[in-house]
Formats: sequence, structure tokens, C-alpha cells
Amino acid sequence: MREPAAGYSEEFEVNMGPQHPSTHGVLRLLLRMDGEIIKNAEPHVGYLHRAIEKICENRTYPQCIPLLDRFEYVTSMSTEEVFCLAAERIAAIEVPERAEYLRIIMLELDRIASHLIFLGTFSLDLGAITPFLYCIRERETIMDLFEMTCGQRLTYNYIRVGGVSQDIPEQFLPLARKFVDTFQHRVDDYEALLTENPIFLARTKNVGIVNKQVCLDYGASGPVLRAAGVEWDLRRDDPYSIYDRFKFEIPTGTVGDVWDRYMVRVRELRQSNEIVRQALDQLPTGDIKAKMKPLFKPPVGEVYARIENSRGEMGCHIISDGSTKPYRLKLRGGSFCHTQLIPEVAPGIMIADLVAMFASLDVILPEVDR
Amino acid sequence: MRLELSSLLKVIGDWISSLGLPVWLVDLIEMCGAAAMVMGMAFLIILFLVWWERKLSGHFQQRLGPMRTGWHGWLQTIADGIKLFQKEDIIPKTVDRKVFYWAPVICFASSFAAFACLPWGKNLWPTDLNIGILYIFAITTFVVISLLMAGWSSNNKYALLGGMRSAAQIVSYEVPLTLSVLGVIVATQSLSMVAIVGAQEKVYNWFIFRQPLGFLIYLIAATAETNRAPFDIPEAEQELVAGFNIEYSGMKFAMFFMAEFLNLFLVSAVAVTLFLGGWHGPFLPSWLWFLLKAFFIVFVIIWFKWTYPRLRVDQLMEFCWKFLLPLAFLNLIVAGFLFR
Amino acid sequence: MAYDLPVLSGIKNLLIGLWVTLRHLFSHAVTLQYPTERWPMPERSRGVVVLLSNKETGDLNCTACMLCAKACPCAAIMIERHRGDDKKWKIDSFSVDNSICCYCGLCEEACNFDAIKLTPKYEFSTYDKPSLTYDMHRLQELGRDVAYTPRVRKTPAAATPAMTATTEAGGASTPMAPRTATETPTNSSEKGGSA
Amino acid sequence: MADSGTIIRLLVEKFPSQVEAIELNPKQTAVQIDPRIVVAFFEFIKTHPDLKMAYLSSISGVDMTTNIDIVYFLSSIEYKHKLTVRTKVNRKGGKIDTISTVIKGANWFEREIWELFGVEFLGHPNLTQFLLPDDWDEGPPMLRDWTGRNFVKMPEIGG
Repeated sequence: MREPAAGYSEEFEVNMGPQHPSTHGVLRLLLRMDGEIIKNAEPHVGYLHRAIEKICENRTYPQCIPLLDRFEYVTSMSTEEVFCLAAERIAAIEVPERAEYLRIIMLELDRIASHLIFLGTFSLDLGAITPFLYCIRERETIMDLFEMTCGQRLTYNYIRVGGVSQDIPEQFLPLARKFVDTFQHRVDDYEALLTENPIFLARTKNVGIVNKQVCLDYGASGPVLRAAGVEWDLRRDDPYSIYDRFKFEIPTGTVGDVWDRYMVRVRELRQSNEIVRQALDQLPTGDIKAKMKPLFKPPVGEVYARIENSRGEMGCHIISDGSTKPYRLKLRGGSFCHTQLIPEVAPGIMIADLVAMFASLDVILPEVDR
Repeated sequence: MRLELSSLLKVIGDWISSLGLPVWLVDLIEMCGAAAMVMGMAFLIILFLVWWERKLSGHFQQRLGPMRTGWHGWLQTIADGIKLFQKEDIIPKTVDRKVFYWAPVICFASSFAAFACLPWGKNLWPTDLNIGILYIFAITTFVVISLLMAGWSSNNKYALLGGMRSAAQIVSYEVPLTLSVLGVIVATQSLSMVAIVGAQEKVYNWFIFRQPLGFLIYLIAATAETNRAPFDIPEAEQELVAGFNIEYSGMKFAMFFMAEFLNLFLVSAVAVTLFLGGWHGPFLPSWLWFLLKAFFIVFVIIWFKWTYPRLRVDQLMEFCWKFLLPLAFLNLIVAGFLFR
Repeated sequence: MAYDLPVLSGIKNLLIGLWVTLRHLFSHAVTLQYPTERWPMPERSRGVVVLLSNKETGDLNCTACMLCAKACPCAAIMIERHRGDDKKWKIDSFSVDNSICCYCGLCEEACNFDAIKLTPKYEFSTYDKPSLTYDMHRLQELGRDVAYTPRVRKTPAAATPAMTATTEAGGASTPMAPRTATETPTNSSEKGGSA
Repeated sequence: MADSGTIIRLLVEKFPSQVEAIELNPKQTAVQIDPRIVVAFFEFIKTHPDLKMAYLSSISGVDMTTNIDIVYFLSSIEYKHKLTVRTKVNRKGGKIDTISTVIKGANWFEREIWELFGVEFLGHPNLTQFLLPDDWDEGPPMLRDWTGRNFVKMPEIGG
């Protein structure tokens, strides 16, 4: 990067956010800049702090789930899953087969929907407006699938402790299969527009490099960690649910620049699509919820369950004191650590690169502020 | 037979001169009439282009674009105009009033002034300056000054950054633009637009076939001139929140908005005159050929906007100085040998 | 040059990008013109909360057992009731504050008497917040035309008054979906219904 | 993938008196450590060749009414094993050394616990308010006995 002239150049401070179009959600980046080059960036968060953990201490287990949908509203299915996983581990509940498969289908569709949101807003931040519309068109089909089964498009409240709340209607399977078959060509369209495009490559190659050491230091996870070359995916390395029955690879990048993070997520789109296809093929019949008393009262216990959602490791630490309400509920989202590493990576790059780098981290602010 | 407008104008001209008015009055009326016609044509084109871009971008993205105002939303631009017209024209307190006031005027006036010597059809042009193409490029650089004025006078960090960037961009893309046009002028030995169009009678000697590289460089530099897609750094929303026209609202913002579309049409009209044989074409009347070709070039530029991401400022400069400029020189040398 | 790219493959990919957008130019638009064309809402979609009433007699199914109020995570349901002369709870007022309600559907799952249901209606925006609190009559009016299949009951429900907190969590709530046979032994009302 | 027995044996050997294993409901490798040795402990498990627990998932504070527990969740990317570490800090004015010098990722987690629980982290680079509103003066809200000015507990809907 060219060093600015040695002569005295007075730095000035610019506030990027909180109402800035490119900060996803409400984040304020205080940038001290010397012309176009950023001297240091300091994230200010807390605009979306709703004290979910404090509220959940006074709610029964089923009542916590609608609140957790709002913890991370782009992949709320994964928040419900990690909460129910933790509760099931404490109460040692065995989830029936069909419910596990339904959960996997919903989780992977949720991951696809979240990656589509990433792809859309990421290309929007780089100036390509059209891919955003194409991604949202695909996401609509997934939203219809969700609305058909659980009734809501964003805050699903679908997964229950011990299984799922409702079975899928008849028209779900044909529509899901049609989506899975046509989705590959759609991803080819996005790649045709972006991946090899010289302008896109110029904006993303060797830009905003988050190398392996920074990732490990700051606890980055998910696509950000895999783009840095570390093959770490909780679905395989800390197996939960029935992911061991599906064949899927873990895409990894090499350098950990913006292009790698983009490429890892695009390949994950295809992998998730394959998982949904395999799950649809092997969907057994049977019960959708474990036999248990209507009032869920887990024994005393403490567990930290974690799953691989589209933003990285989604963790949920529950301490139950035997009552119907969790004694303590701590949520950990991937974006919390990704926002934390911005001051480490931001100095020395230009403002346009900072926007690209921040968009490629796929940070969602409610997950940071809780 | 081909419904040439020029014969109609000659009839009106004869009728005016037959009224027995003094000579200078007749010239004055004719000039004002021509100016009024070009002004009307320009506003019609702006109305159409704004609507057309919104419909095109809609259909590019599998949606419909404006549908509510009239059939397929054809009244949309008029509705926008009325909205902007009756919107309060806020002039912030900390703003350098005069510079702030005159910036949009210069921007609009300079891009409109260049319409003077566009050959719209067979002897259908307001004036035929013998330095036509030079006049157009000279006048359109005023836009740079107005952007700087807007950026500086708004007393706003983002506007300043946006203004600086756009000035740097337009100035640096001016060079390959003029160089790519020099190739054509070397062939036609004249700067006058009418002469250039005259040299492209037959389809095979359109300059797009004789100067393909020149046409490509011109097209790329032209998209950069009008601050549009892959090069729309000045109002890169994501980084600078609308760049230099942050503080403008109401009619002042409308002036910048109209100037942008005037520039867009102007650039494609010049491309048509230089490379696509101006108003030459088989059956249709000449002015219709000119408009069809111009709108085709406008379509291509709009097409770029809705397909490509945006270049970073320094990449944009490097692309211009280290890639486009050498290519333009090469093209000029080749043109020199070709048309000795 | 920040990026040294083989120029030819660059131009090829630029043209591919153009081809993709051109192809979409001529494809059919997927958007819907809202007020005129409307999206057919799936029958399970959770919109405004309504109170269902018996088709013949026209009075409410609700037996004021407060289960839905207990199940609501945001305490959006307010019920006043008094003990009638025949020891059964009589309902005085039932109001749902739609500005607090988060449309999670837990009340519908908790209700044993098909009294409350979330319907696919979503157009109820108003200019002032207080008017979002729907009282009993408005909820009943909204629920008049909502089709629901009453749950199959083994024995007539002798709903004993003191209802212990039994949030029935489980089993498909909306009558149309195939209900699974989750025998949930509750001490009060006898409820069953196999798919 | 070292199993929990070897991990705990290694730790107890290194810190004989200050580390002991604890049993939790779903079986997992968990240890209770003395808050004074926090930095040395994390230095050890991060660098020890058989452990290499460099990946800090999260730190959560728990108000156990008698004292405040700080629970660290660690895992190792090479060996794929996990560890839960608990320490006790007294409830009012608890002090503990920061581990953000050892693992940079702990910075914001500790800052959050300072803000929501009032536990002082000694040597933390930037212990300032970041989640709660700027003019927050009602003390750490996550304590169980906390009541703020307009904090309304959800009413228990009785009979």
C-alpha cells in the first residue's frame, strides 16, 4: 500500500454509521482517516442491546424460543436448534428420527437463505445491484417453504425441545424438491456475474486479509476461519444431531481475503443444497416430537451446546436449576468475535476496502449486542 | 419521401424572412427557435431516459419498475419532477451560499450547452461549428468545476470527499476520451461534426469498423465521464452516502439529476456521430436513425450499470493512466498509419 | 496495476456477466403488484389473533381457563373472569394487545378448546397505538369467518374449573394439519384426537 | 483427541492445589480453578503440546447469589477436544486478572461481563461501557436482585 506523503497531513475523523447504508444493522465505526487511508477504526456497538439473556431468565423454556428468534433474525432456525439441543442434553431427551431430519432440512435451508442474504448485501456493497435481486428471489422460495410449515417468514418458532412443533404439509415436498433441483443453475448465475468478473476480483483479491493467526486469536469461526485455511466445521468436528449421515465437503480458502470468504460461502451454498437433497431422500415417517410431559422441567444441570450456523459457531450456555425457567442463558454468536477483530485488520486499508471487508465478515448486529 | 424535418424548417424559415422584418431580427428569431427546439428536445429526452432507465433496471432484475403512474408508469418522471419541484429547497446555514447556489446551474448549463452542435439529422443541426467536437469536450469539463463547487461549498466531509474524487476521475478520463476521438479526426481531417458524419456515408466506412479500438476506449471513458457504473465513485452510496449532492434537495438536486441524464445522452449522441455514422441509415428518416442509435448506446451504458460492481478510486485511476491511455496512444498511432 | 489480470479472460467474463443480465431482461418478472394481486397466504401462516365461536350457538368456545395467557411470552393476552353460579368460570373481557403480541402461536398450541387461533390476516395497521388492543367483540367478529375443524373429543370435556398450568406443548395446533397421536395426560380436560 | 481423563490429569499435575475436576449433569470435562492462577492456567493450556486449547468459544458470567461464577469454554482445533473452566469471584467488587493478554478474543467477553455483572478485570486494555446506553447509572443489570427504575418483571399469571 503506498504510504502517504511524508509531509504533515492532518487526519480527520469520520463516523461510518450508525445510520450508514453499508453497516449491516446498527454499527458505528469511528474512523480516523488520512485522506482515503484509515488510520484506525473503532467499532461502537450497543444500539440493539435488548437484554435477551435477562428476559429469558424469567420465561419458561417454550416461551424462550420466540425471544431467541429475535436474537439472530437472519438464521433464527439455528438459534432455536442450539437452544433445544442444549435443553435436550440437560434433560437427556431422545429426539425421534423424523424430527431430526426435519430439523436438518430446515437448518440447511436456513443456512442457504442466510448465505443468499450475504451474497446480496455483499455485492450491493461492492456496487453490483442486480445480484441482490436474484438472491432475494431465491430466498423467497425458501421463505414460502418455511411459511407453509411453521407460519412465519422470519421468526419461525418452529423447533421445540424434543422435536419440531408441526409436521410438513403435503405441498412442502414437491416445492422443496423443485427448489433443490433448480438451485444449482441459480448459483451458476451468481457466479457468472461475480466470481470471475475482473472488477470484482480487483475489489476483493488480497483485500482485507484476516489471516489464520488473527482468526485464532479472536475466536473467529465459520466461513471467516475456513477462508483463512483452517478446516474447522462443527458439523463434522463437534458432531451434533445426525450430520454424520450426510456426505458434504468443507470448503476452505487459502489467504483469508475478501474473495476467499465470498468463495467459501458460495461453495457452502452448493453443499447445503446437497445436504437438503440427501435429507429429502432419506426422510423417514414417524413421530415429530419426543414423548414428554407438556410442562418441560429439566433436571439440574449445565451445558454449552454449539452448532455451525452460517455465521460461525453459535453457542448456547444453559444452566438449569430444576425449575421451568432457565437459571442462566448465555448466547454466543459468530458476529461478536468478527466485529472484535475489525480494529486489528482495518488500519492501513482504504475506506472502500473497509466496506468490502466488513461486508465479507457477514456481521449481524443483533448477534453482537444481544 | 422520408419525412425530413429539414424541409419543414426551411418552409418556416422562408415564411419568417418573407415577413419583411430586419435581417438581424430574422436571425435572432431563427436562433431562438432553434434553441427552443433543442431545449424542448433535451427535456423530452430527460423525461424519457429517467423512465427508461427505471424500467430497464427493473426488467434486468426480474421486476417491473414503475407501474402505478399511468400505463407502465410513463408519468413517473413527471411525477418525480413535480415532487422535486414542490419540495422545500433547503440551504443549510453553514454553507457558502453563492457557490452552493451556482453549482447546479453550471452543471446543468454546461451539459446542455454541448447540445448546440449535435447533428440531429440531414441539415437538421442548430449550428455547424467548424470546431464542433472540441467545443463539446471543452464545455462538458465545466461539470468538473460544478462538482468541486458543490463538494466544497456543502461544508460536509462526505461531500468534500465525493467532490474531490469525481473531479479527479473526470479529469483523468478526459485524456483517453479525447485521444480516442483523435483517431476519427485524423481520418476525417476536420473537427466539424457534420463533416465527420459526412465521411461515414456507407455502412462499411463507419468508424466503428475502421476504429474498433477507438470506439471501445471511447465507450469506457464515456461511462467514466458520466460518473456511471463501474466508475460511479463520486456517489458511491455505500461509502460516501451520495457524495457531493448530500446537502442538495428540491430543484437544486433535480438540476444535478437532470444534468447526469443530459450528459448520458450527450455522450451517446457524440458516440453515434463519431463512430456509428450519425444520421445515415436506409429507410427511416435521418433524425429517427440518430435517435435510435443514440438510445442503443444509452441502453449499453445502462446495461453496464446494472451488471458490474464498482471500482475503487485508486484502481480506477490506475486503470485509466496505466491501461486505457497507452491503448489510446496505440490506437492513435495505428490511425495515423491507416489514414495517411 | 493493483491486479495484473490476463486481459482476455477478463473481457470474456465481463461479457458473460452482460449475457446473464440480458437473459434476465427478457425473462418474466417475479414481482407481485400488491394491492391488485395478492399473495395466497398458506393456511398455517400466523397473522392476527382471533377468538373462534361455535357455529350453531354463536357463543365463544373460550372457557376462560387462562392457559393462553400463561403461555404468552409477552403477556399480550389480558383476561378478566368471574366464577359463575354453576362453579364454572365466566369470561368478562378478553383483549389481545396486538402491538405487544409477537405472533409466536404459543397461545394457539396451549388452548385445549379451539378458542383462539392465528389467522393469515395481516392488514390491520392503524394510525394510533391504543386502537391495536382488540377487545373481545372485535376478536370474535374477526374470528367469525375463520374455518376450523373442532378437535375430536373422546368424552365430552368436563372442564373442571381449577385449571392447573398445563401448557399443551406438542401436537399440531391447526386443525387442518394431520395431528400426531401425542397422548398428553392432563388431569383436567380429556383430550385426545389421533391423526 | 485426548480424552477427558488425560486432560484433567495433566491439569491437576501442573496446578496441584488450585485445580480440581467437577461433575456436571451432561458428562463433560470441566475443572474448577482458583481465580488467582487464571493467567498462568490459560498460558499453560494454550501452549502445552498435548492440549493446545487456543480457541476460546465464550466466557459467561453467572450470578450464583452467593458469588459470581465465570465460566470459560475452550476447545482445541488440532485435537478437537473441549474444556469447561469455572472460577469463583465474590459478588460485590469481584476482581480477577484478564486473559486478553493470552487470548485476544477474550477482550470483549470480559468487557461485557464487567458491564453486566460488575466484575473488575485487572489489566484489561479497554474496560469501558459498550453494550448499555451511555447514560446508564443503574449498576450491573444481570445480577439477580437487580431492579431498575422502569424494570417490570413479567407478571405471574395466576388463577
